[in-house]
Amino acid sequence: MYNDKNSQKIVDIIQNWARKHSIWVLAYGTGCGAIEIAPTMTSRYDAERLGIRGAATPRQADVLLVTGYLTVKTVKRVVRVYEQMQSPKYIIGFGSCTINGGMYYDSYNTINLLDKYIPVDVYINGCMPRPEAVIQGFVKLQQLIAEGKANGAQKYLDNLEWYKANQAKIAPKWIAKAPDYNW
Amino acid sequence: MDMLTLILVIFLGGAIVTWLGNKLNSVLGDLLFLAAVIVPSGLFISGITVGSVTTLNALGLTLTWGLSPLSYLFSLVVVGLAILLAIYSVPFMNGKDKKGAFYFNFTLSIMSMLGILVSKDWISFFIFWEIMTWSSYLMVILNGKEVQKVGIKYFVFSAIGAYAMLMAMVIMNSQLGSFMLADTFNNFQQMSGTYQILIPLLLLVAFGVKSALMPLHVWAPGAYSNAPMAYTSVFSGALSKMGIYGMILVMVTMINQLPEGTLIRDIIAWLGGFTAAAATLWAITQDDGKKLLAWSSVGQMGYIIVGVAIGTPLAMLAALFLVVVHAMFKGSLFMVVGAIEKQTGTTDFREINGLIRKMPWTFISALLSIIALAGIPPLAGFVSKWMLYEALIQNNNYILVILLFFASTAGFLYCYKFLHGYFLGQEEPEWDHVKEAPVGMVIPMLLLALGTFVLGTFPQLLFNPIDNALQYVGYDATGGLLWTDSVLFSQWGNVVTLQPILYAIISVFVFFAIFLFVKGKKGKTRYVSTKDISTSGEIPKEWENLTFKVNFFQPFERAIEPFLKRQIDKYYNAFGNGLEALFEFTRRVYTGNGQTYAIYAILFLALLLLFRVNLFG
Amino acid sequence: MIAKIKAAFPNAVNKEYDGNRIDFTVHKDAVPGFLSHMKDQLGFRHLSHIAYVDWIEENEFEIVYILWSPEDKVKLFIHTRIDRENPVMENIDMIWRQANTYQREMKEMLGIEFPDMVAPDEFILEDWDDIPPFRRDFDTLEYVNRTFWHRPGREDAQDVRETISKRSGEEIPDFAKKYSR
Amino acid sequence: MATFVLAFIVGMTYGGIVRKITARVHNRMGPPFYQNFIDAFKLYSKTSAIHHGAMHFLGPAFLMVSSIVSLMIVPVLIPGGDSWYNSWFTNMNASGDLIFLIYIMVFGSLGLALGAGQTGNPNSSIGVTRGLSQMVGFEIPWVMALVALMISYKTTSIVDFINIQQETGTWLMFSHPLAFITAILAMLGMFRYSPFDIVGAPTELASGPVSENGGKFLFTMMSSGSVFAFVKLTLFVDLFMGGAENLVILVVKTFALYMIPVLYGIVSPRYRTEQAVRFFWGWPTFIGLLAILYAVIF
Repeated sequence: MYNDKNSQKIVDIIQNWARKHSIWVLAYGTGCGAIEIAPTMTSRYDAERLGIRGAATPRQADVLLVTGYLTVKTVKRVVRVYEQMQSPKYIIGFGSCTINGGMYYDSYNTINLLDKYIPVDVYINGCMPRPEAVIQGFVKLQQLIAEGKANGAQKYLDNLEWYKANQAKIAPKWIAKAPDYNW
Repeated sequence: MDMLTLILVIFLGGAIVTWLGNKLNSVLGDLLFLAAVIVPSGLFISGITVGSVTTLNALGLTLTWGLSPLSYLFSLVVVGLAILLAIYSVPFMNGKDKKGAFYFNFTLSIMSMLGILVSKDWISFFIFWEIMTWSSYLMVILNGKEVQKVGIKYFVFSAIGAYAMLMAMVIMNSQLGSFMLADTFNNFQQMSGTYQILIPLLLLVAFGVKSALMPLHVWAPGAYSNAPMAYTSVFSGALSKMGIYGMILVMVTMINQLPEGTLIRDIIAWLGGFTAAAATLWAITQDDGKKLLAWSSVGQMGYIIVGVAIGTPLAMLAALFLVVVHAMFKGSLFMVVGAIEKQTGTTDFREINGLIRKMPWTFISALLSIIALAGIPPLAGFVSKWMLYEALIQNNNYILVILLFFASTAGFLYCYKFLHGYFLGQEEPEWDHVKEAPVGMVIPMLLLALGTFVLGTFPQLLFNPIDNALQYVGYDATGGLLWTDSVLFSQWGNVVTLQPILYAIISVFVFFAIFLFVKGKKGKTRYVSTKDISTSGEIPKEWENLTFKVNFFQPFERAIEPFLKRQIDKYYNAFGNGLEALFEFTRRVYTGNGQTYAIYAILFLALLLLFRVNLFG
Repeated sequence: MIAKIKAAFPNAVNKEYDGNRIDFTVHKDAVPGFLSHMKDQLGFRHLSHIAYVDWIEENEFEIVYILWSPEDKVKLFIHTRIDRENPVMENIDMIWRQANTYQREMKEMLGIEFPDMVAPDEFILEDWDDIPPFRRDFDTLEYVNRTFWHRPGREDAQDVRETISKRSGEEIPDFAKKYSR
Repeated sequence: MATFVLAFIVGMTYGGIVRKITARVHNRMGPPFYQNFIDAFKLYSKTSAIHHGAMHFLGPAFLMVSSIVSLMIVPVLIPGGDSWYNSWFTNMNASGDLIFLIYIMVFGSLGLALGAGQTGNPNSSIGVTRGLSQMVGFEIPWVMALVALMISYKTTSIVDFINIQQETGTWLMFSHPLAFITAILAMLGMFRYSPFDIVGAPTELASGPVSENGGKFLFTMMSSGSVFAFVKLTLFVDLFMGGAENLVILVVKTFALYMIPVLYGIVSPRYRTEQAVRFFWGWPTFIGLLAILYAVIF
């Protein structure tokens, strides 16, 4: 009885409910968006009532907040941090810089499409979205988790070569040096 | 030729033959050395029965030897360590120079230790004591480093101890007319008042030097860390226990009869407590494994001395138990340091790290001995610590309990520093070549470590010999009163039952180990090397060593800064300079021309005449 | 102040601006001597910035050392010209330690070589395989289209320069025309 | 087994309530009180986990061992009390006493420290050294308070202390106020709330020793942490507030005690390590000495 279809479903529902209500955020402040996270966590908007709490290291985090424009150097570090997180993990892209490169779209070292390098679950528009928009993004993520559709980790694992090829396009030497990602 | 003399002669002969054998070729030397140590030890265990006395009158003196229950307990320690260390030192010493000298001194010191334990009269006691000092001195300066600073310091202090003992013996003989231990102890009262205080003090100085009591401990760290590691296990495991053996004899027989005996006892107890605390603080600041363990042995001796000085049955039980257990885990720890020195060539914490996966068995034995050293429940260290604290509280010297407690809590710091220093931290490519220590070294280590494990839950294996040793010395039986098999009582009736605790610990540990293991069974829990850590996305470069080693307890050291500045060495240096000034003055007295000597002679005669009246009047 | 500098370095050409700013053009080889003299004797203790300009038409790079003397409250601009084909300039980080950072940036961005400068491998650009990006003959847009992807649907975005010039009726300078879509 | 479940639930709810109180002090809503349970379950339901070797894998198991064994030793309810479920909670109470308890508590932190050391992460090693130094700090006043009690009542076993308080009717808190104050000051160091949270200082050390643990390891650590908190609180209640007849009284007393370090923690900034150690060797030790003197005289 244990591993037949619907009992597994029930377990998933409960697990997703728990994952929905307790999201530990690793804020990777790459750009101007990091300043928005402070008001969302503190008293005026208080993300903690939704169960959202900061996590100190990628090993303990569930969500990776990419909060701004990504240069070639920072994309390498973001990918590395993403790979260090534990498996049901999600990514939220902040602001227009992660969506289409924003005003730096034609700069020689700014990444235009984040989801070519890492699977992004939720984008929040705005040239640095206000805390309300950030909370809205979190709620959207919670809905995705509840419906079980937030499987960025699985997507990354399935077409790993494609992601690695894209990453190697902008950082050939670095990819050779990075430890392998096989889980 | 009685069994005892036979054993001692075999030791002596064995030592010389091994030294010669080593001159021919080293393998023969090893075999001879093993034979020279193991055969007599085996004979000793099987052949010798408690109480058999043999007399030997050589060069006009009657030397009587015999094994008392108390010395039987100590001989257990000496013989056990000797056998294990012999097995350990053969692989330890191959490839090193001066092997012959090492074997010679090793066997000699084992013989001398057994001799001390066996001797029933002060003459043989002193002879063996001197041989022990000599052999250990030669061992300390074996590798020739820092001979001046460490060797001489060790020898000067041992000489002070030896002369104090000699003086006490001569006075006793002149007063009581016999050299026999038993006689001196029994009719101790007949001596006049001042001698009754002088002799125990002199003997305590002699034994205090050997067991590194605080003011006399200066030689210990240098000597322990400078001798080759195989020998230091015996050095700190058994040799310093001879000082304790002597102290127990003096404490129990002489000081008990003294009216102000309790004052001396308290002073010694406080000295022991202070040694424990100060040595632990010094151990925390050390950066070299050998020095750290040397200071920690001085600290542990402090515990034993406190137990002996308190003198209640529970405290004596704790002290004797700790004597044996300390020999075990300290011997095993020094062997661990020896194995690491052999495999990596250095024992400095700052250089080595991440050996846990390369030397797993050494790590397990180090872990078990550290847990025993720190006195954490499932292992034997806890039993002695618990009894010691109960005895101290019931004997209502409370501030000493706090001091000892501080020492043992601070002990956790250097325990962790030792383990972290060698085994944990980043795994560096420069140490990839390190392999597990040879089998001959690992087995003795593990045996001693497992010994602490067994004694942790079934202490009665050791309590029986301790019990009849105490009865021999004059305490009433502590069997039913203070302990039954694996249950400890204190005078107030508080109980610690060791077996159920061990079973609870093991069962919970196994349950949670399985709990953690099962969850990751689907292959999702994987091993990740120490280079792949969450350093905010940066990949540490090869030459970047991220291990946290230097200034390991910097904040704690800053907290105890005022204490560390006052060093005992400064007082000794000042004392030394004072002596030199004195000698300078006396040198000028010998001016070298005849007239001054003539005047001295006349002056001396005048003095003699002056005093003749009342001195010999 | 100018007299004092003139006395020390007669062949330095001088241009006077408002009260507290002095400009000097010095030949490339005289720069280290000039700078150390300024710093030690004349009190220009502070190296505020090292600017660089790419004169592609005259096939030269221009490096401007900007010094500041706190006592006399005077800013000193020292201009030097170095050849563009194989740009080499003496390293001055022994005079001011922070010059090292500026020089490493110049090395990566303009490709100017500083022979004995201590510079670890990469500073700003990692894995960079194209010509130094701040040279004017480097076509940024073409590089971006080659290396990065664009989110579709951005083509109809109006070009900022054209809308402004239409609104204000001002003519776009020819060198900027190249960039309008 | 029942004690473990009770300790787990009470410990976790206390954690949730503390988060709510700290939130209210920052005048924000704060998570629901059962938030810790959700966090724990989410951590356990993580599908992938990493470890850096055997000791790191077993670190949380060591911690769990010491929290559960000390849970067994400390009598949760007054033995022989009238409530029907009293017999569930008296397991192994007779087989250990105070000194044993102090040492068994250290067993877990040593195991965790070894695991943290093996990860190779400098943050965790620094966190461990700070934790050990702080432990040496607060151990002294803590032992002084205990010794003061032991002297005056000539026993070291906790069950006897409860019986004494039952017979004499006065709580030890009032008959030995000095010892109680020292114990409270020492308790501040035990719970590692804000003035003494140098061990896992989130900003400096990225959560210190646990910085490399995630998923199920963190779950075990969180639960053993809450069980530890419960054990320490019940120990305090047994020693100073006369034990608890039934669960309700137990919860009330432990919660009152728990508020002291929490409220003190919320409003005070973090100490440096040597300041923390010096703090514990300053006033608390002095009051401890007075307590011992007081116990010796009366």
